[in-house]
Amino acid sequence: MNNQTSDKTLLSIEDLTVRLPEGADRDNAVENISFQVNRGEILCIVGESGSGKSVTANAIMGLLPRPYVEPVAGRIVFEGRDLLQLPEATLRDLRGSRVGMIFQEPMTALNPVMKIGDQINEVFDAHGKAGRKERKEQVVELLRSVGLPDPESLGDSYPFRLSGGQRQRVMIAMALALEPGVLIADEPTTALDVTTQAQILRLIRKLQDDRDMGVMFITHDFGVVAEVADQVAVMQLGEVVESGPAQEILNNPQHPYTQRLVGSVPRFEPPEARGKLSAETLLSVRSLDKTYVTARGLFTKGRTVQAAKSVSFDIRKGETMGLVGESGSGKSTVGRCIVRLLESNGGEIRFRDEIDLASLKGRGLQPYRKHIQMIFQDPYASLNPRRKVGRIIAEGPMAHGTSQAEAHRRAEELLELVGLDSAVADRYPHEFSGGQRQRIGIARALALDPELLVADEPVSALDVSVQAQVLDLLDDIKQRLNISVLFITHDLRVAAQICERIAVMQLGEIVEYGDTREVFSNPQHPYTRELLAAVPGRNWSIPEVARKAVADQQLQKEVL
Amino acid sequence: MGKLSFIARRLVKGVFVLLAIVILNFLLIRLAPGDPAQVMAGEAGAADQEFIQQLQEKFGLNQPLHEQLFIYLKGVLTLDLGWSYRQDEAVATLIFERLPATLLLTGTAFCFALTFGVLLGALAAARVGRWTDSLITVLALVCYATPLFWVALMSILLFSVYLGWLPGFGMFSVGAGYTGLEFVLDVLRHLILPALTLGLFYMAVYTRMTRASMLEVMEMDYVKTARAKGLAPGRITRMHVLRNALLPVITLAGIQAGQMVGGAVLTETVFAWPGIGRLMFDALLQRDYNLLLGVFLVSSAVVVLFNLVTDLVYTFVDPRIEVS
Amino acid sequence: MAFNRSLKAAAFASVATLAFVAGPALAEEPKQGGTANVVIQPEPPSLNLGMVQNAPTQMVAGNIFESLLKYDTNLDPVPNLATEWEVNEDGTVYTFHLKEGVKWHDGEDFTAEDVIFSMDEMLRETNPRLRVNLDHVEKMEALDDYTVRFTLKQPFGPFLGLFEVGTVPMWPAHIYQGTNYQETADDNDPIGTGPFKFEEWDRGSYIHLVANEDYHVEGQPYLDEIYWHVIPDAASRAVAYENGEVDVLPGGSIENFDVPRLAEMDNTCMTTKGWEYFAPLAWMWLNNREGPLADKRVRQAIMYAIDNEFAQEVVWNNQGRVATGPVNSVTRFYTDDVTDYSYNPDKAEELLDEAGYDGEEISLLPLPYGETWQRWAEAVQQNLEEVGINVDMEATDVGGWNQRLNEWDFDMAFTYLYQYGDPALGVTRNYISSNIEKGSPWNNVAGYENERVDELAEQGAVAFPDEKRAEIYKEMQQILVEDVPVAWLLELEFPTIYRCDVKNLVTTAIGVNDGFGDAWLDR
Amino acid sequence: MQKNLEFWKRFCRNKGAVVGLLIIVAVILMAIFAPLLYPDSPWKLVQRPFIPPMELDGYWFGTDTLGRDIGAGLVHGARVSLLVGLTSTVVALLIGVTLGAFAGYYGGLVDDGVMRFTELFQTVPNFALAIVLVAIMQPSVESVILAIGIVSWPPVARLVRGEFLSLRSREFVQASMVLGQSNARIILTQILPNTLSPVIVMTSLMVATAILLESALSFLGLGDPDVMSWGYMIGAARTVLRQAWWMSFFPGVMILLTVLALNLVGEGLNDAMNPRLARKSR
Repeated sequence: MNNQTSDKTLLSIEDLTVRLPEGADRDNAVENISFQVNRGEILCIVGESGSGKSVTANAIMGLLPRPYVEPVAGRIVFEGRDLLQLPEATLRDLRGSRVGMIFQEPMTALNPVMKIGDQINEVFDAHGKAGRKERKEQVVELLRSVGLPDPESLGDSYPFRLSGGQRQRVMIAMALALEPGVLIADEPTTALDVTTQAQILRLIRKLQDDRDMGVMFITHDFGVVAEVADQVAVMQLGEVVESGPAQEILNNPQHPYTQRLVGSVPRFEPPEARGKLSAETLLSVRSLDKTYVTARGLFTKGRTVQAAKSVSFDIRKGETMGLVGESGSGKSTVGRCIVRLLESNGGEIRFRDEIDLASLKGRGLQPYRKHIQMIFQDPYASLNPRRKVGRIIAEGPMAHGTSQAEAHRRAEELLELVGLDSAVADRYPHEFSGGQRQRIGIARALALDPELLVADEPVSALDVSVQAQVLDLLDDIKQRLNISVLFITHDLRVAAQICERIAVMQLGEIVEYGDTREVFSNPQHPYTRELLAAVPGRNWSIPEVARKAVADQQLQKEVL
Repeated sequence: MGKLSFIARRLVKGVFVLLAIVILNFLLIRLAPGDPAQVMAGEAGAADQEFIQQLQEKFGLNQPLHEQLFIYLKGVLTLDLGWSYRQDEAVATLIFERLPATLLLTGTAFCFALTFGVLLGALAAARVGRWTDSLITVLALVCYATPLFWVALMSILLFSVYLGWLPGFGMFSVGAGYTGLEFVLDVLRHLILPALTLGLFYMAVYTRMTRASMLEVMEMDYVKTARAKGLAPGRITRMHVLRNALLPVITLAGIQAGQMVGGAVLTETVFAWPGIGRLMFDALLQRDYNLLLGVFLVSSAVVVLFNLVTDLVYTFVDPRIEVS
Repeated sequence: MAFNRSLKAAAFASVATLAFVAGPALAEEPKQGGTANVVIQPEPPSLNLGMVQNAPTQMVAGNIFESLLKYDTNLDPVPNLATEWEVNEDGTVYTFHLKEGVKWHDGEDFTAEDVIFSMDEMLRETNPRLRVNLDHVEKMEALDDYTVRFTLKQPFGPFLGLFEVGTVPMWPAHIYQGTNYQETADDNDPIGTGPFKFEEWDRGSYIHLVANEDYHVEGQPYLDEIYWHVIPDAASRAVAYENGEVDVLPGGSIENFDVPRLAEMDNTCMTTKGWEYFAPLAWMWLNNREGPLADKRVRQAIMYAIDNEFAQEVVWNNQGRVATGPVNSVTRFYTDDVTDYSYNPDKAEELLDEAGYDGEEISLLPLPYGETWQRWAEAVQQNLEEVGINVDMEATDVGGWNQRLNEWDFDMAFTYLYQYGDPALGVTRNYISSNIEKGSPWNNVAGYENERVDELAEQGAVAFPDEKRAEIYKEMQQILVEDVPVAWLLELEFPTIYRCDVKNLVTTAIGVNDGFGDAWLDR
Repeated sequence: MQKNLEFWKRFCRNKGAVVGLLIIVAVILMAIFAPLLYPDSPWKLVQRPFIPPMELDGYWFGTDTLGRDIGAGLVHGARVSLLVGLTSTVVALLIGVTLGAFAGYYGGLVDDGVMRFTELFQTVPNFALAIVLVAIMQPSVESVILAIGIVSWPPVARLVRGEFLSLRSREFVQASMVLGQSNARIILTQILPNTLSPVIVMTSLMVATAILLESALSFLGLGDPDVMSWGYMIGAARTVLRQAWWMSFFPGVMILLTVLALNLVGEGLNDAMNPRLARKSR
């Protein structure tokens, strides 16, 4: 399509193939890929995990772990030179000065034992730019330009004093110190909260504009693409399946894979109300308090953090109640207090209007455990790697007195209920994909016939296409078994899709609480408004063609 | 302010740890068969019940155990480590006569081990997979797996007996009457073999640890950042990899430096080095309770002190550690 | 009529010549000056010879302190602080004439008052071994400043053998009399009359003695100073000698296996002399009280089963002699006219069968004094197991060993004891029933009881003259050897190794313990 | 099955580990077949003393001070060194895993108490403590094992505590809690099996250290006098080091090889059980 270079082109990847070591799941990390990054444009590389997008970025920067992972064909042309042919020393000169890069994990991307100013200074040092005095000013200027507070003294701080968003700003400042022509951003906002993400995205956009840079922006999130991209290249299993101007791809995707990806993005608008809500309250939380005491010892007094402040809400029978907030808002704490993984410090957790769970302990709690079950976030951490899947699901009933044979029989049933073959009961977790594991996690939670499921970010760790399937499953089960769900998430798109009502949490408190549609359409609290405004791509409506592609696929699967 | 109160808190904690150690050891040692009176009576070549009782009375061993403990603790709290029955000398005097020798030996061994361990480890990590790395790794493994006393004996045999290059025992040439610089050189000559022998094992430990730690740090995101910044490999190794890789090495070194002081028994025995490790061993065989307890207390105190120093060093090298 | 000292000397059984003792060195003129570097092992706890009697203390402090007499290698008394002595006819009154002009290291005169203080007051309290022997003395008196008279309750044969420096060291009355010397003597600054003065003690490293300029023997000492080096490891001690860092290795300071090698070195001499007074005898305590060892036949079987010649050749590298009974052959009144227990495993098995030994486990405690003793125990264990005795070796350290013996908690246990030249001083104490008492590893630990032996021991001590004693002790030895209260092993020798240019080092029956006054360096 | 195969593949990628494993297997075989190789007791006086190696048929390793066969000692010593090494490690594991599990699982004051206790043991110099313990209990195989076990558990406790702390907050453990499994069940069936990898790696290194400790104790004369161990052999040989180098040389080499091999295997296990390195190449 537009694979021709023009004089706007800064960086051009031509038929690049990167080989993987023997024993990997495929031969080449990327195969025959081509795309260009143009001056003044942001190119988004979109793909799910394992699509080879990071390898491409690292290949450009010469950061591949050679000789294990090695470019074997193609060219990477930058400012007229093929980077793959350059000697390491020359390449080093380009890195940091002509090509800058920022990474996904701002928490670990900065050297913890070095002052921020020094780390930025290193860039000048390495490329022999600017004198001592100028540098100092330049560092301050840079820190200011990425919108960091108190830039004069920040240079003397260590990274641990900064939040994730601030660190990412430092990374950007560092990458842009020598005004490179191209900035490569490898999922730079994935680890950030949604409001922070919005700020960073704005910042990158602005800097790119100001400096007329080319940006290669790697992401898995079409929302983000909609927010920043000028050009888009979609990658699947090491190949570029579709590329072109952002508006084209977003609104009229051609390739089935692109269609599927786009179609899997949850709609931002909450759906019309589905049926009537039961008025019966299953669980009511009243004035729940939870204070963490850290690092307490025999000789030291701990510090306290109040994670939940007088939290109150109800969950009705058969509803999905969303608990929404950014990291540190206390939403997980509340969830864990309800399943009694954490001991609350005050307040009531009244179940079926008959018993205060918060007052129960040890044996007294045991019979109530089974009524409230939990689904966890990380499909890789939530299953014991040393137990067979059947056993994992059967453990719950067995702990409540069911015989082993009966529990295993039930486990097989449940596996089928969550869309897996009952024969997999004899396998170990590591033989399953993330989505399958999450299904197993759901089966485990269902094994005790609970009345309430606490789902703590159950889809955040999944690729977007899998995410949609798991959400569907969850919704389906809820309807079929008429159970209630407390759905904890940071993702407002997901919340919009699945929750009948939501509660928005900030710093341990519920700031807004109500019907999902109402909260979305008419947010009362400023924080809620901020949160909604930060959702990437909120003004982009997902094209029908994509929706249809997903639905077709679903249908196909069911027919098969 | 923050640092001071931090030190104070750690010191108080250290004192509690030491007291617990003293009580534990006090009871432990009394479990051993025989007491100093019996040993001394035995050595006298002829002894009877009366003589033993006479000694036991003199040493206060006829009092109930809890009273002995109480008396001892009272002494310790006023920094009085008691009297060595057998050596007929204040325990503190005996220990502080010997402590400098041990500190010299272990200090030298430690510096040697740390310097070369880190250097070799860093070198191996920088050349990972190449023959330099293999050589260093094998060398470190062998040093790590060889019994210390065996190396000690072999080195005496080789360097002292056959080659005659270095003295094989003692801390200085007795009776040579060296003074000033000559004396210092003489001590240094005596120091080489024991310090090297003792240091070799620890060197191996630090080599392995530095290497492993560096390899781990090399995988860190911030090292990738540094490369993306276009820094030269040498600078990345020095400023980013080594500095972070040394943190666990410092922790380990801090623990071991303290432990070394009490743990140099073997080296001190083979090289006739007049330190407290040997003092302890002799005191144990002679059931010289107070002396033994004293050595334990002092060497444990050294450990506590080194741990404190390590923590302090840490607050300087690792800004993440908050002192307040 | 009083016996004078030459008469007395003749009364001793041995007839060895004095010339042999003095050796060829006498022919040369001693040279003045020089430093002797000597090994001391282990480090002595103290140099207060009056308070502490262990071996290393004796070895160092024997050159600082002195007693009234010395003994030549035939155990004949030689004048020292006493120039002459007389004994009355029935052997109950001993009169000593002290040397005049003897000075303590602090310059005070040595007088009879010091003798009385040392023997009547101080040593009675501090030396348990001497205390028993002094019970024979009815009174001690200073007749004048330089004459002391001892009146005995009855004759006590070995009395003249007591005045060895380790047993009866002279202590300065002017310093200690009237003080609580248990406390005041804590300072490790010993004041004696000996040829060397205490200079410095660097604990863990060395003890430094310097020549006493005012020593009472004309011209002596020849050496300027002595360094006693503390080297805790036996191999290191051998190396120190090889490297020339020390000149003298007193008996027992290196492992036996090193002895031949060092002895072959240039300018190296070796002597086994200098231990006659102590006459160490090694044996295995057999607990006579219970179990298989209560049966005399089992004990005899053990004697037959042990290959002492192997131990002498291999374990002790040809040092020492196979013991024939309770008395060391260099000790007075020794007889070899006793049952012969030469190595005979068949006989041992026969006796075990006869006794009906059923393989019951018998424990064995080695002496925790280093490698040689450990090897020896291992060899004996093999000997015993070969005739079918089920031996369980147990390990102890010095503290544990002492306690086990003090509490009689053992079946068989290695030991060795000094005999102090006379059965009444160093032999009978281990066999008489009145000496069965817990709390000492040096009394009748085996628990052997025999009325006749008790009787003979009592008679032997007080009989007079020596012919009568010899007869009594012969019968005693015969009974003991037949009964095997303990399993005698070897008469030990501890060779002193020294540079041949250290002259006149070993001239007395206690060797280097008081030898440095005479010694000189031919350099 | 497949998992095991993969494990071995990863293990075998480390050549040192394979060599180490071969040595260990050889030593173990030697220990097992000791009574067949040398039917006589290793204490038996079989020949004249001080026969150098390779001089007399049948006594390839020479004889010692008393005329005992060094070869017999080496083979029988393997049993003791391994026995002491393994059992003392088991003792250390029992103490360390129990304490570490409690501290890590229950956290809070339990954790604090246990860690202070552990600190006590880490503050007292290890080797000195081992010496004192053996002296108190009097030297025997049991006391040596116990003493080595007692001084070696703190690192295990710390490791297990760390693992428990992190595993405790892992979601599958939390899931078990929510399911209502008992604490004992969770500790034993959920967490403990998942701490095995690092513990196994540590175990191989601890056995090596225990063998070294045992030899050091024997060197100081604190070994069991009834059993033949390599440490004892060196201890007994050091006085005749110069007359009979072979007496300490061979057992020294055995210790060196065994300890080295255990360390190599430990590294191999580490590589095989923490396939992080393998993953990094992706």
